[in-house]
Amino acid sequence: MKLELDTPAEKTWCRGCGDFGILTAVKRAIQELVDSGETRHENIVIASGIGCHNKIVDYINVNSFDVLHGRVPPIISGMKIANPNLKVIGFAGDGDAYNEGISHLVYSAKRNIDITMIIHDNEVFALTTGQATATSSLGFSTKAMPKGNIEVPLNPIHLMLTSGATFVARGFSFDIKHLTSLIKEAVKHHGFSFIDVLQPCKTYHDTTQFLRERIYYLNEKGHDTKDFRAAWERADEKERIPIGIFYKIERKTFEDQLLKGKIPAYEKEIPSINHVIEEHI
Amino acid sequence: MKLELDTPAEKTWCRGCGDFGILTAVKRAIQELVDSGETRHENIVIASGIGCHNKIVDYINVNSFDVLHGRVPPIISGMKIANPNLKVIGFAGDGDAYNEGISHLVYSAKRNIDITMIIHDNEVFALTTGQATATSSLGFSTKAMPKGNIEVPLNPIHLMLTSGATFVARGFSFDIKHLTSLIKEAVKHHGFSFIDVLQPCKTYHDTTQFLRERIYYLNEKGHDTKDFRAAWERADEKERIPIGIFYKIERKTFEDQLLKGKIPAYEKEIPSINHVIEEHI
Amino acid sequence: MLDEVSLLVGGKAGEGVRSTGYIIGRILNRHGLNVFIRDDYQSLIQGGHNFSQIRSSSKETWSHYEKVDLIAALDQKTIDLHEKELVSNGRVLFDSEEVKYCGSGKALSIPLLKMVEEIKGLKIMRNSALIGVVAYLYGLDLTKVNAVLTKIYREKAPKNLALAKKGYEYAEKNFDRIGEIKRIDRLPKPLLTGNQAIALGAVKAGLKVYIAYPMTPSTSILHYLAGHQDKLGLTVVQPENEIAVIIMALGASYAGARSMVASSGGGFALMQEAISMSGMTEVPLVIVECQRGGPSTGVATYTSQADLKFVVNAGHGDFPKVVVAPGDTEEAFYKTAEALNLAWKYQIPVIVLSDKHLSESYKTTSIDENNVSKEEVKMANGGGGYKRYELTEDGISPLAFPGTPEAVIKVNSYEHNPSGYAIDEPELINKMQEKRLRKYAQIAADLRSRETVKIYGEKDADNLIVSWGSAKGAVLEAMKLLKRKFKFLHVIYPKPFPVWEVEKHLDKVKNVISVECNSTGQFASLLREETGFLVNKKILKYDSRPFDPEDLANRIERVLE
Amino acid sequence: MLDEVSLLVGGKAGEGVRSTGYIIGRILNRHGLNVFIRDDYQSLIQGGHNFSQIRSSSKETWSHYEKVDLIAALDQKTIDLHEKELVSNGRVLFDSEEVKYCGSGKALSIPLLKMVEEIKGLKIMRNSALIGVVAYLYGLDLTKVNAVLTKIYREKAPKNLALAKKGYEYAEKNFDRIGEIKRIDRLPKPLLTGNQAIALGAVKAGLKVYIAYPMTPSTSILHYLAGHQDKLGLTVVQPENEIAVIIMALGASYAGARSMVASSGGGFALMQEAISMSGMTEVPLVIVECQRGGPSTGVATYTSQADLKFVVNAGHGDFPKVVVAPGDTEEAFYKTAEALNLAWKYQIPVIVLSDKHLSESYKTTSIDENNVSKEEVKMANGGGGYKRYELTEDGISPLAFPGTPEAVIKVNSYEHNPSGYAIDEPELINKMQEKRLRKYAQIAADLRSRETVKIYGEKDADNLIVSWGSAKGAVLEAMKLLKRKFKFLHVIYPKPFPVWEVEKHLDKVKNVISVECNSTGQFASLLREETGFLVNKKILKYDSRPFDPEDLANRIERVLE
Ligand SMILES: Cc1ncc(C[n+]2csc(CCOP(=O)(O)OP(=O)(O)O)c2C)c(N)n1
Ligand SMILES: Cc1ncc(C[n+]2csc(CCOP(=O)(O)OP(=O)(O)O)c2C)c(N)n1
Ligand code: SF4
Ligand code: SF4
Ligand SMILES: [Mg+2]
Ligand SMILES: [Mg+2]
Repeated sequence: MKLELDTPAEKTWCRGCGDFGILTAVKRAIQELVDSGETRHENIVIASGIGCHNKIVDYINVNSFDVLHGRVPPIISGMKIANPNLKVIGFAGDGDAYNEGISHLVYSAKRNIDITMIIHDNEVFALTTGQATATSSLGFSTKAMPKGNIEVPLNPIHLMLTSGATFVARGFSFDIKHLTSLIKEAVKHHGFSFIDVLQPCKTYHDTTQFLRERIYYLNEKGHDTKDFRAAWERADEKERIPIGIFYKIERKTFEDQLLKGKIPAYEKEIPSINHVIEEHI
Repeated sequence: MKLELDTPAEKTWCRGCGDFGILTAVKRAIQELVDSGETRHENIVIASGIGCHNKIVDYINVNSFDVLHGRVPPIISGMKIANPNLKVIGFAGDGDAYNEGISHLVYSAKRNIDITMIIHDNEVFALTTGQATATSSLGFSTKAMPKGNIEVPLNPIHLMLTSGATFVARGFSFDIKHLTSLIKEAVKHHGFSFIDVLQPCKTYHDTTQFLRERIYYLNEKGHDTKDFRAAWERADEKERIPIGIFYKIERKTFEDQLLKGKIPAYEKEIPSINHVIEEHI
Repeated sequence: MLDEVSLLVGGKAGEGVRSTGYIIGRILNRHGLNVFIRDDYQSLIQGGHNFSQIRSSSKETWSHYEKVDLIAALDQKTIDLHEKELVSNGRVLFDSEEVKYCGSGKALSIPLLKMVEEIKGLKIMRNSALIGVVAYLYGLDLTKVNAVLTKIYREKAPKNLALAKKGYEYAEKNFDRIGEIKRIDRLPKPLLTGNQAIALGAVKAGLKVYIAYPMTPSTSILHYLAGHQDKLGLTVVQPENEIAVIIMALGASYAGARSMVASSGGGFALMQEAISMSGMTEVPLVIVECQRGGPSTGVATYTSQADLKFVVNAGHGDFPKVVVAPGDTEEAFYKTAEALNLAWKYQIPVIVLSDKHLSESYKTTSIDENNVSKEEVKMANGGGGYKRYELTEDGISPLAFPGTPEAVIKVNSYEHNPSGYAIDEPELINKMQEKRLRKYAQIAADLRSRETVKIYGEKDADNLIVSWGSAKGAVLEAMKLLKRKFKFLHVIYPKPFPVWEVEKHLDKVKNVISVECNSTGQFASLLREETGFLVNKKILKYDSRPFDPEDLANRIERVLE
Repeated sequence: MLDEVSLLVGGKAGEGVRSTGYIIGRILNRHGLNVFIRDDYQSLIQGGHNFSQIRSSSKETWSHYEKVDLIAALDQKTIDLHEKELVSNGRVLFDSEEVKYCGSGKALSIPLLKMVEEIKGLKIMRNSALIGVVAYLYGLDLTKVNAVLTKIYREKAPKNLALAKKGYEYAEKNFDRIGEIKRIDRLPKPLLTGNQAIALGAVKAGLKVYIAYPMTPSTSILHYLAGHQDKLGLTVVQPENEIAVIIMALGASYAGARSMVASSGGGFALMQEAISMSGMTEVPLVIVECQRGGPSTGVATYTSQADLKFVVNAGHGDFPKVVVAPGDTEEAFYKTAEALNLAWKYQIPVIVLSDKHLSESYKTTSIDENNVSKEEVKMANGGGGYKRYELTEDGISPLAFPGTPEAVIKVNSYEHNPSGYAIDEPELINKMQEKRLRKYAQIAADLRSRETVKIYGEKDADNLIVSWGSAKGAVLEAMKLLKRKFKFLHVIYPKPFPVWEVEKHLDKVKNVISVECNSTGQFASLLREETGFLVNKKILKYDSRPFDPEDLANRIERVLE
């Protein structure tokens, strides 16, 4: 059944913005995930931080939570803890996920909570008119740093590998077919899944051409997604830029261990506290 | 000249606490750093977070700032930016540095700002009477998690390597001689330096014996401190536990690039703004 | 016959002072008596000086008293520091091997350590011998002592029982009784801390997810709920920091589980952005703030009421919120339950404001779980065409949770239209802002049928004491000591401030005296903001200690002079 | 001769609407006229609908006006949305190739795009042609147009100059002038936004380190100071998040550099714990809070005054702080300088409270850098025996910075003794708390000699308007339109609230009307808290737009009926 995933909200991204590609891929992935019976329309929740990327929640007709800047991982983690039946997908900017909210990202990976984080990585704070983020390259000049960025960029794949993520991938916003399949895989993965999406920002950091010239498919080249070191090294590549799944393993999830099958959101009964009060007499 | 580093403050750590070893090592290191002309007594500033560890600032007669839980890296970074002549040394608990304040730790390393972070890593929130922290092992049972910790522990060495730290070391609070020399090296290092100090907590997590049996000196075994991968692998060891310098390289520091020799704290002149106002006419 | 007793147990951290005090309290409680225990300890794990002040009476015990008739000293410091607090014919009980005493009180020297040695026990067990002595001194039943020790020490009980007996018998042989406490014939009530009552109250209003990061004096809620998670059907999580705590909790609320968080001032400060978001997104949450000495890290293990205005004004922007400040353990139970109900009924953040003195002091408490319930909330019926922020007359949009077929539940921290999509248009902004604020009127109306203030004392007294939160206990005790007549108005809801109740008391009296534990008179200032009334006689305490009833009574006398 | 003009430039984001408005403003300013520009834009980078409202007059221009005599439309939406704002004989200027207009106003159709093609320019350059047309319509000098364009476009200027000329000549040929603005003979003053004035004021009081994380509408301070860091001798840092921002800044202050940070409500919310620490540790800092529509993420690019009470009560616990809320760009300059001086003199956190309307609107501003200075602070002389928290009569302990030989400067977020070591003892807690609070008396005394309020209008009027912050501009303009007599009390310092000034105005009048941009009347509530005075006639606006003077005048009339 074709889902009605469009919304009345007018799209306000710049022409040529990579966010359009992500939007298309996500909608396709949702359609396919529902079609395949992986989940149901009403059990999907998406969330976003604050930035250009965050408008995506307005453009998809599913449950959504537009949370604060940097706080996507905890909001969807809370949902998952309350109701593990939900499929929760978080969208965050690079500024959002790697600057303001990096602690949460690291901890979500460490916990291996079954959430999916999709990062619109345009290497810039776009909505606030272009400042350097964690992933901006050295020398990147902005109004806030006219002399250029003096911090080495963070490697998100490395960070996630180090933090214990069990699904680490990279996508490209203009390779919609590939991205769609990554998103599907990520959502299906039982545990913390992460996709750093290379997303050209037409206005403040247009990498469209640069990326088109360098991108290749990691998983076509016999990369072993269980090999931590190989994943690490592939993420080091700079001349050519691999997209695909760097790493994927299975590990007990946080909510499975925490809840042991319980679903807090469905528990309607109020326990008697008399047996507890007894302890205090 | 023997510095007067003792203070009137009564020591309130538990008998046998690893913090005593760190205190002794730090005082020795400070004495030796001043003796060797590396810095002057009045140019040293120490800072701490909140936890048992934080009492160290009360026990050393040098400039100090007992800041908020988790915020040691930014407070000493701010000092360094204002006055790069200062030698700033931060003390933080594992809870402090890896839970509440992990974002700052990652960014300080990324920036390679010339500060030193010494972590009292007792794998527990001690002062709040024993809860699991980032480094607590799986299954570690506490009053807040009676069924045991369900998160895999963070590897601080890996985290710092990933974040771009240029000096990454591990010490043991009861090997005072070794720790003293590590601290000296760290302070002398021009760039971000980090020491994870294995610190037994007598009361909530007594690892004294466990550690004494397993510790060995990394740098005695021909470890190449410029080799990232070797550092990574050594940090993976669990049967025996290496202490020493895992990694040490040179990279431009943040404040050198930012300040280019300027010392904001010394600049007393107020510039005329007339030439700027001109731009607005 | 003693009408009431007041004693102090002191020693170093790590010597079991707090649990000794607590056990004595439990034993007294088992005799059908009322008990209040205040624990005084520092931010350290071993050493320092800890003490418990225990008060017991057949009448309601609202507070500890600084004056005590017995000091039980595990170390010398206890005597040195507290001798001045002894009543004129008071006694000092101590371990003869570790402590010396030759003051004006009656010295009761006991070879506690020797007793421990005799049964090959651990040093810490001497406390049980001390408990035995105390039991004898107050004419308590050894069987009840044994019952409590058995319940607490389980497999370790036998040695402790033996020591209690030794202590009791030693005392019997060597000392006179202080007296026998007048007992009352009733079943013992639970002896609870404010934090335990908060935890249990939340559960009775449907709490399912509790999330917290440790911070004194809120940590005991975390420990208590984690320890009872199976019995109480809870999920308990301790995330990386306070921001994660509150955001996760909001995620849980959004997904359909009633959730709560707690912290103290510093951790609560980190939650401000999210509290404002709770207001904007209309995702309900209860936040417990246990105040401690401040500002900043402050005096971590001591008390204060200095976060009131910060809490009342929490979060940027205009949005409806509720702040409730229980004054005792009983209110802590009922009002926390009420807090959850209000949060979910009105889809707002509700803050339960406590402090170290309430959160960690024990009090014999009346709790009837049948008096609280999970109240009905306005739920959407059916999912089709669901609008999360539907404009309604009462401002409350029907709730629905993800998983509801056909409902698309869009929640937005950005200003939004009724469907939850971001908007910038002035007319819609007005509408949404007004919709949210309309809930205030509903809440105020609702609160009129709940207890928002309590009145004590003489209805027609000329002197009115106003106070809030845990200062209540000392006020009630002080009133017993005062000769003049007083009326006491205790405000339970700082926000919305129950002007409808408060205003009717203010101008009928000659004097209005405010009592609170902070240095600027925050409650008095709130009172003025809400009613215009200027309190001239402020009694403030800001040494991070709670009021002592006698001292408070004196200060009340003095301000009236 | 025109006494004043009011025009609107509108188009899509990315089409250069804001800079066109700004350039027109600069040209008017160059003619010695006063100018006020309000920019209206959304939280998006391309598309949407942006517009600038420009007002110019030989008299002081305190505000934009919604009513305009000219609409310059770069797109159709501009006309559709704003036609209703046109005065009865107004004109609509538009690009003949992109826009159609056949309304009641006079249509001025210009082939802007064609002009651009003729000189092989970029589409965005058509704005210069439009500027030329506007210049002609108001009788402005083309030489001044050229001067401004040259200054702004530098190497790109020639094509823009050519287009301006084309536009001017086209207009000359085809249109009548709207009129000539009455010029005044004086040197042009700078045309500044509130944020630029804040930045410059801080520099003149000794700012050396500026630290910020981007957040609308505070980001332009970051951009401005970073852009001028060399000229102004500044170090500018953009760290990982707002918590790092404020803690780093406190580190810089501790180390001896005057520092400042800025954010909007959400980022400011994240700084609460550190603000309390600034109070406790007595490490000075200036925090600029630029309010935007709220709560939460709110209406990110629009204005509001709804953070007042949150800001006044910022940080947990009792500690002295100052909040200053400038009402216009001039005050933004002087009061920010004052904020730094107060922060360092009293070693406290000082908050400069602005909002989008003040921070981002341009106003012709009088600034004399000689009227501000870095004021003296109490420094320690010599290092020996230095005690950071020495108990002094005025509560101010002499400052010293690390690097001072023999001084050991110990700063502590925990309660501490005069030397800075952590303590728990009640007597010392009292002393330190009182020491810190004594500074309030000093600050209040100091403020009595500074401008804490401003009075406008008729001294003996029966009607008093009270307001604060950027609402001032609209109030002053509205007063020009009102027939009745008004006195206007503008409060610049929300904390400490200047009761000594305010109280003398309140009871001499018949009506008190409060005017502010929030939905609960926060200033009125603060006024009551501080003076007991209850404002009955509140004029509130909370659609995230600033007041329009005409609308405000009507509302003032109405509340008085
Ligand atoms: C706490 C907080 N700080 C700052 C902001 C301002 N802010 C809004 S969007 C944004 C940048 C977003 O950058 P990124 O996450 O990379 O998203 P992008 O715009 O590039 O998609 C910032 C800093 C905010 N909304 N909240
Ligand atoms: C914002 C904030 N949250 C929580 C606390 C409470 N707190 C004080 S110490 C501490 C734990 C410290 O653990 P760690 O940093 O490992 O230090 P340790 O006590 O083990 O030395 C916590 C959580 C606090 N002071 N501030
Ligand atoms: S500014 Fe960049 S990221 Fe934002 S919508 Fe435009 S192109 Fe996309
Ligand atoms: S609790 Fe642990 S870390 Fe704290 S002082 Fe005692 S032994 Fe040391
Ligand atoms: Mg980005
Ligand atoms: Mg620790």
